[in-house]
Amino acid sequence: MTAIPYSPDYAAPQTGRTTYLNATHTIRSWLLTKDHKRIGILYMISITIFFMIGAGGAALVRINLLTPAGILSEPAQYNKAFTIHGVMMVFFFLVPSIPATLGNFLLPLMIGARDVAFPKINLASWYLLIIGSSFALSAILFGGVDTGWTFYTPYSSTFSNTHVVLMIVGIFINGFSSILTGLNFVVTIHKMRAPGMTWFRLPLFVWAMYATSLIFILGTPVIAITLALVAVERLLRVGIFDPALGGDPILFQHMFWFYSHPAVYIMILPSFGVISEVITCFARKRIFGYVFVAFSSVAIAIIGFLVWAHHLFDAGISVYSGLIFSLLSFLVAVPTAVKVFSWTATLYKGSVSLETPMLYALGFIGLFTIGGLTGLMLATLGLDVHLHDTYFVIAHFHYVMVGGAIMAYLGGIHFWWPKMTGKMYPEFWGKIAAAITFLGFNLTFFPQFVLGYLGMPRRYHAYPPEFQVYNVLSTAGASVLAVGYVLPLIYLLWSLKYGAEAGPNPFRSMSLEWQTPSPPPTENFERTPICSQPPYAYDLQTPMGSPVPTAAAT
Amino acid sequence: MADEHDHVVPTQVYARVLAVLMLLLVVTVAAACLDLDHIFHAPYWNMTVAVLIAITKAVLIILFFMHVKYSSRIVWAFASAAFVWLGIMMTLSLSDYTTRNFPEGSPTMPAVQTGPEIIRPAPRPDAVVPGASAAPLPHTAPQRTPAAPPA
Amino acid sequence: MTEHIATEHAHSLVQHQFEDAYQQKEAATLGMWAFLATEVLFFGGLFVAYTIYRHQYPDPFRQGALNLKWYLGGINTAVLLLSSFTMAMAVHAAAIGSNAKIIRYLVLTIIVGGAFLGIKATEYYIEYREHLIPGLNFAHDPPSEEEVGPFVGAFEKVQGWFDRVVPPRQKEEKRSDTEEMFFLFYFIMTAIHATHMIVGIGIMLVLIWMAKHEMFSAQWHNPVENFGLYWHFVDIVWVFLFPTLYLLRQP
Amino acid sequence: MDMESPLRIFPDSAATQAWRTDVLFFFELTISVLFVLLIAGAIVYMALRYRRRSEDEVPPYTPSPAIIEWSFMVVPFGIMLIMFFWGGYLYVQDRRPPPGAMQINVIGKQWMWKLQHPEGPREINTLHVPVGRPVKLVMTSQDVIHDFAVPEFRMKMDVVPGTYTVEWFEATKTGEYHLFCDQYCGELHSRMVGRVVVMEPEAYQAWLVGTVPNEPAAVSGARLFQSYGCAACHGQRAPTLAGLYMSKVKLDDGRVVVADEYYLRESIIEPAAKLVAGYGPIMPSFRAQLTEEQIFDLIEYIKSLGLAMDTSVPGALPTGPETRPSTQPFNGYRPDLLPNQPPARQPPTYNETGGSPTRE
Repeated sequence: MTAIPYSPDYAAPQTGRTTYLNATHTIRSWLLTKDHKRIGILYMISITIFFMIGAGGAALVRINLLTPAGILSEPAQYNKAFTIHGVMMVFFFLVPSIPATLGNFLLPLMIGARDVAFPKINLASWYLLIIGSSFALSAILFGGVDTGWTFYTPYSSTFSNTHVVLMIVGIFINGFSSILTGLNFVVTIHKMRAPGMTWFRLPLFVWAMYATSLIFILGTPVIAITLALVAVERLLRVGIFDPALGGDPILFQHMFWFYSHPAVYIMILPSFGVISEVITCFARKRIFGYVFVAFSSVAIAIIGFLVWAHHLFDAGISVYSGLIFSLLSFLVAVPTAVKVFSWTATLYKGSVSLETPMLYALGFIGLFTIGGLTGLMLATLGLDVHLHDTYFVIAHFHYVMVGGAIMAYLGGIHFWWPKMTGKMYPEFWGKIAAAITFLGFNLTFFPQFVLGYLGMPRRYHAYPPEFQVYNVLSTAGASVLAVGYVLPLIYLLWSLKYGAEAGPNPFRSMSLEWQTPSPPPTENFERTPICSQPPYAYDLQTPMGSPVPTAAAT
Repeated sequence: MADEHDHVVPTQVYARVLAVLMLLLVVTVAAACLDLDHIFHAPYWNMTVAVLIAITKAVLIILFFMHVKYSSRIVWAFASAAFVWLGIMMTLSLSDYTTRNFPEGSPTMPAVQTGPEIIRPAPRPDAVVPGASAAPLPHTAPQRTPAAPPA
Repeated sequence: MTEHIATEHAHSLVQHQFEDAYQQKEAATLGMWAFLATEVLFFGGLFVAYTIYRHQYPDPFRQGALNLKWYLGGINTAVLLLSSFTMAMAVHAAAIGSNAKIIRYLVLTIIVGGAFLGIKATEYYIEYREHLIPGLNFAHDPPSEEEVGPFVGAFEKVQGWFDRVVPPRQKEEKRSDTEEMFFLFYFIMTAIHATHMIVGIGIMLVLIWMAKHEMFSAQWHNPVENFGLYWHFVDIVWVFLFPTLYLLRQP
Repeated sequence: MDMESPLRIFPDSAATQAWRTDVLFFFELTISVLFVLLIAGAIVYMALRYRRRSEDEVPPYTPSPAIIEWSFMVVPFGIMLIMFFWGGYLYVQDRRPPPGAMQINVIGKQWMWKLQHPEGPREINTLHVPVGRPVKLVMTSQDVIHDFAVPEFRMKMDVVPGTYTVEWFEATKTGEYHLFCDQYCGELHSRMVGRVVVMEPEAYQAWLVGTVPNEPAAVSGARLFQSYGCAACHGQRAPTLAGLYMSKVKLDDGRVVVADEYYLRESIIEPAAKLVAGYGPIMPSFRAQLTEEQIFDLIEYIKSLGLAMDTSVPGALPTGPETRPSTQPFNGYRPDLLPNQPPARQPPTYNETGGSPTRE
C-alpha cells in the first residue's frame, strides 16, 4: 500500500483566482460565450427545464392510470400527456443530456485542450436547441400533440388534428443542434489532443463521446429528412407514407428507427463513459480490459445502426428480415455485456469507497443489467410477438433510459460538481437521494414487467380492472422517484452558496480534468499538459496521483 | 504531413478529370437510350449501369476535385464512412422489401407447397347450413365492450 | 451551418484554442468532411425512400421519368460539372495564394451555377404548366397544346425530336396516383439540392468579398478550400439525381 | 378466465402458441435472473470485501487477461444464439398459418374491429371462434395502423392500411379473452378493445345458425363483380378468374407468383404492379372506389369461383380438431342453393360510430 501524498501546490487557495465562472459577469457574456464550460452550464440549465416539463407529462400519465377508467376525463388529454413526456424526454432531455452538458464541459479538459475545435459552432448548437425547443413548447402550448413521440404514419401525417408540424419543426431544428455538437466533438477528439495523449491514453468517457458523436453525425440527418417528409405530406396532402396514395407506412417506421434506435445508444453510451470514470476513481483501479471497453463503445455505435427493425417485428416486415435483424440485435448485446462484466471485474481487489457518485454508478450497473437482459427477451422473435407494444417494452426501456442514462447523469453531475463549481455537494443528502432514486425507480417500473406479460398495451388511457394493482404500485413508486429527483436539485443549488470548498481534486482522481484548479480557468490549464501515463494508472506512484507533470509543453 | 496536405494539384489534372466526367455523362445518356434489360434478358440492367456510372463520376470528383487522393487517411475514412452508412441503410431496408413475398409467397399464404395446379383451400364445414340440427343459442348481439366496464 | 464552418477562421489567423495554423487547417477540413457526411445521409434518406418506392412501383415511376425533359437535365449535369471544375480552379488559385484568380474563378462559378438554377427554374415552370406539381396542380390528364402555351410547347417539340430518335416505350397518357408520388420525390430532392446551391452562391459572395480584401494567402485559405468541398458535394448529389430521376425510362 | 381476481401475475394460456411462448420466456427468465444475481452479488461482495480502509491506500495493479475478456464475449453470445434460433423458430410458426385454417377477415378502423366470417356473419369487436381449430386472420385497416392482439393467445400483429397482414391461432380453452388494439391509433385507442369468445364446436355451429343472417361474402362479391362490369373484360381481354385462387400465375416480367389474397388485393388496387403474362395494362385502379369490405367480398367471390362445384349439401360439423376435414366436399358458391337475400350489403348490426378521419 503506497500513499497518495496530497501536494500543497494543488491545495492552493481557490479564492481570488480568475475562473471561467468569475472571468466576466454580465448576462451578455454568458449568452455570447464561446467557452465550452459555460456552454455546458447553459445546456445543463436548459435541459433541466425540459426534464421538468417531461416529468410533468409523466406525472399526468401515472396519475391518470390510478383507476381503470382513467382519471383524466378526456382520452385526448392523456394522449397529449404521454406525447409531451416522450418528446421532451427523448429529443430535448436524454439526447443532449450527458453529451451536451458533461461532454461539453469535460471533453477538452480530459484531452488537455483549451477549448473544442469550433467554439462558435458549439454556441450555435446551443441556440439551435433553444430555438427547436421553443417550437416544441409552442406546439404544446397551442394545444399539444397526440401522436406519441414516434409519429407513426399515417396517423401523424393524415389523421391527427393536433400541431404535429410545429412539433416536427422543433425536432428538426434540434436535430441540427445534435449534429453540430457531434461534429465538434469528433474533430476535437481527432485534432485537439494534448501532446502524449494517444488514443489509448484517452479516458473512456472520451471514447464514449466519440462513439456518440458518430451516431449524431450519421444518424440524425435521417430523422430530420424523415420527419420533414411527414410534414410535407401533412401540408401538401400528398402521399409519401399514406397508403391512400400508395405510400407505405412501414417505410416510415424503417426510416424513423434507423435514427431512433441508434438514438438509444446516443443516450446510453455517454452513460457508459461516466460509469467507467466513476468506477475507476472510486475503486482506485485501472479499468478491467481498457482496450475491450474502449472498442466496445465504438462497436455498439456501429452495430447499433444494424438493428433498427427489431422495432418492426410485428409491423408486417418480411419474416426473413425479421430473422436478420433479430440476430444483429443479439450481436449488439455482446459489447454491452463486455462493459458490464468489465466494470464489475474492476472492483476486484480495488479500494472501493461508496461515495454518492459510486452509489449511482453501482445502481446503474444493476438496473442497466436488468434492462439489457429484458432487451434480449424483446430481441427474441417468438417472445416479441407477445411482448411488443405492451408495458413490458415500457419497463424495459425505462430500465435502460431512466435506470441507466439518468442514474449515470446524476452520478456524473455529483462526480464533477466540485470541478464545475468548486463546491462539494452534501455527502449525506447525496447518499439519501441515491438510495431513494434507486428504490423509487424499481417500485415504479418493476410492476410494469408483470403488467406487460399480462398483456396491458402501452398508451392506454383506460384499462381492464385486473391491471389496477400494478398501476397503483407503479404510480406510488413514481412519487418516490420524484422525491429522489427533487432532492439533488435542492441541495446542489444549496451547495453553490454554502457548500464546502472542493479543492482541485477531492476524489484523488488521476484523469486530466482533475489536474487543474476547480473551477478551471477560462483556458482550462495554465500550461498545455503533457500526458505521460496510461489512463487510471493509480498503481503508478506519482506525486498526488497525477499522471501529468504539467510542465510547459513548448 | 503538412507538405503532403498543401499539395497543389496541377490544373491539367482538373481539366482531364472534367473531360472524363463529360464523357461519362454522354455514356450514361447513351446507355439510358438502349433497353439493356431487353438486350441482356435480365432486369435492373439499365439501373445498374446508370448507378455504376454515377458512382464512377462521384469517385472521380471526390478523389481529384475534393483532393481526397492527396489527403490523410482520416479524411479517407470520413469520406467513405458516410457512403458505407448509406449502403447499410439501403441494403437492410431492401432486405425487408425484397423478401416480403419470398419464398412461401406473400404473408397471407399458408405454409404449403403450391404446385402449378389449383390448391384447394380446406373446406369450410362450418358454413351456414339451413336447418342444422343444433339447438340455436340466443344470439349474442355484437357489441363494443370498452376495456373498463363502468362497474 | 456551412457559413460557420467555412468562415470559422475568417477573422483571426490562428484561434486561441489551436496550437498552430496547421492544426487549425486540419481541424477545419475534418469538420467540413464530417458535415458532408451528415449531408450524405440527409440526401441518403430521400434516396432510400425513392429506391424502395421505385422497387414497389416500377412502371408508374417510369411513366413519371418519361414526363421529364431529360435533355434539360443532361445539359444541367454538364453545366454543374463545369461549375465544379471552375470551383476546383478557384481552390487551386487559393493554394497558390492569388486573390485575383480566386475572385475570377469564383465569379465564373457563380455564373455557371446561376445558369444551372436558371435551367432548373425553366424546368419547374414547364412542369407547372403541364400540371405536374403535386399538392399544387397535379392533374391525371395532361393539359392540351394551347393550355401549356407556346413556350412550353417548344420544349415539348424538342422532346419530340429526341423521342423520334429513341421512341419511349409504353407511354401512357393518363397519370396515376403513384406517378404523383414520383413527382413528389422529384420536386423534394431537386428543391433541396437547389437550396444547397443558393446557399453556396451566398457563401461565394462572402468569399469574394474576403478575397477582395486580400484575406487569403498560400498559407491560409481554409474557407475557400472547405467551401470547394461543399460545392463539389452538391455536384455529386446531382450526379446521382440525374440518372435516377431522368434516365430510367426503359420498361 | 376470471377477470375479477385482483392479483394475476401470469396470463392464461388459451392457444397453442401460448405455452410454446411461455416455455421460451421462462428459459430466458431463468438465465436473466442468474446473471442479475451473479453481477449484483459480485458487486455487493466486492464493495464490502475491498472497501477503502484508509484515505491514502492505493491498491496494487491486477492484470486483466484477454482470455477473460473474450469469455465475456463468447459465453453470452453462445447463450444468445440459443435464444435466437429458438425464438426465430417460434416466429416462423406464428407467421405461417397451417393449411386448412378457417379464415376470418378483419378490418380495423378508428376505433372498432369489423370481423367477417366468410359464410356471412359479421361482428363488431367480438369474435366467436370454435375451440381446437386453427383460425387464420386476414387483416387490414381502413385508416391508420392498428394491432390485433390477444394476450391469452400470446398473439399480436399490426393491422396495416393498404395491405394485408396475417396471424393465426388455435384456441385450446373455451372462454372469453381480451382483444386489444396494441398499436396507438388515435384518441380512443384505449377503447378499441373487444372480446374473443372461444366456444365448443357445437355451440359455435349453433351460434353461426342463430346469428343475424347475412349473405355469404362470396354472394356480395358476385353482385359487386356484376355491378362494376368486371365480367366485360375478365375472360376475354383480361385473364379468367375461374380457378385463379392459389394457382401459380406467370407475370409478364417472367416472375411466377401465387394468387393468394395478397396478390388478388394488389391486382385490384394496383393492377399494373403484377401484370399477367400476355395481357396489357388495361385494368383501371380501384384504389379509391372500393371499401375494404368490398375488396374482401370480391376476393371471396374469386375464391368461390376457383373451387370445385358439387351439389352435395355439406354434412354436419366435424367434432373436434382431430377430424379436421381435408377431403370433405366443399359447398361452393351455388346461387341456386343460396337463400335469396335482399341486396342490403351492410348487416343491421353495424353502427359506424367511433369517429372518422379528421384532417387538420
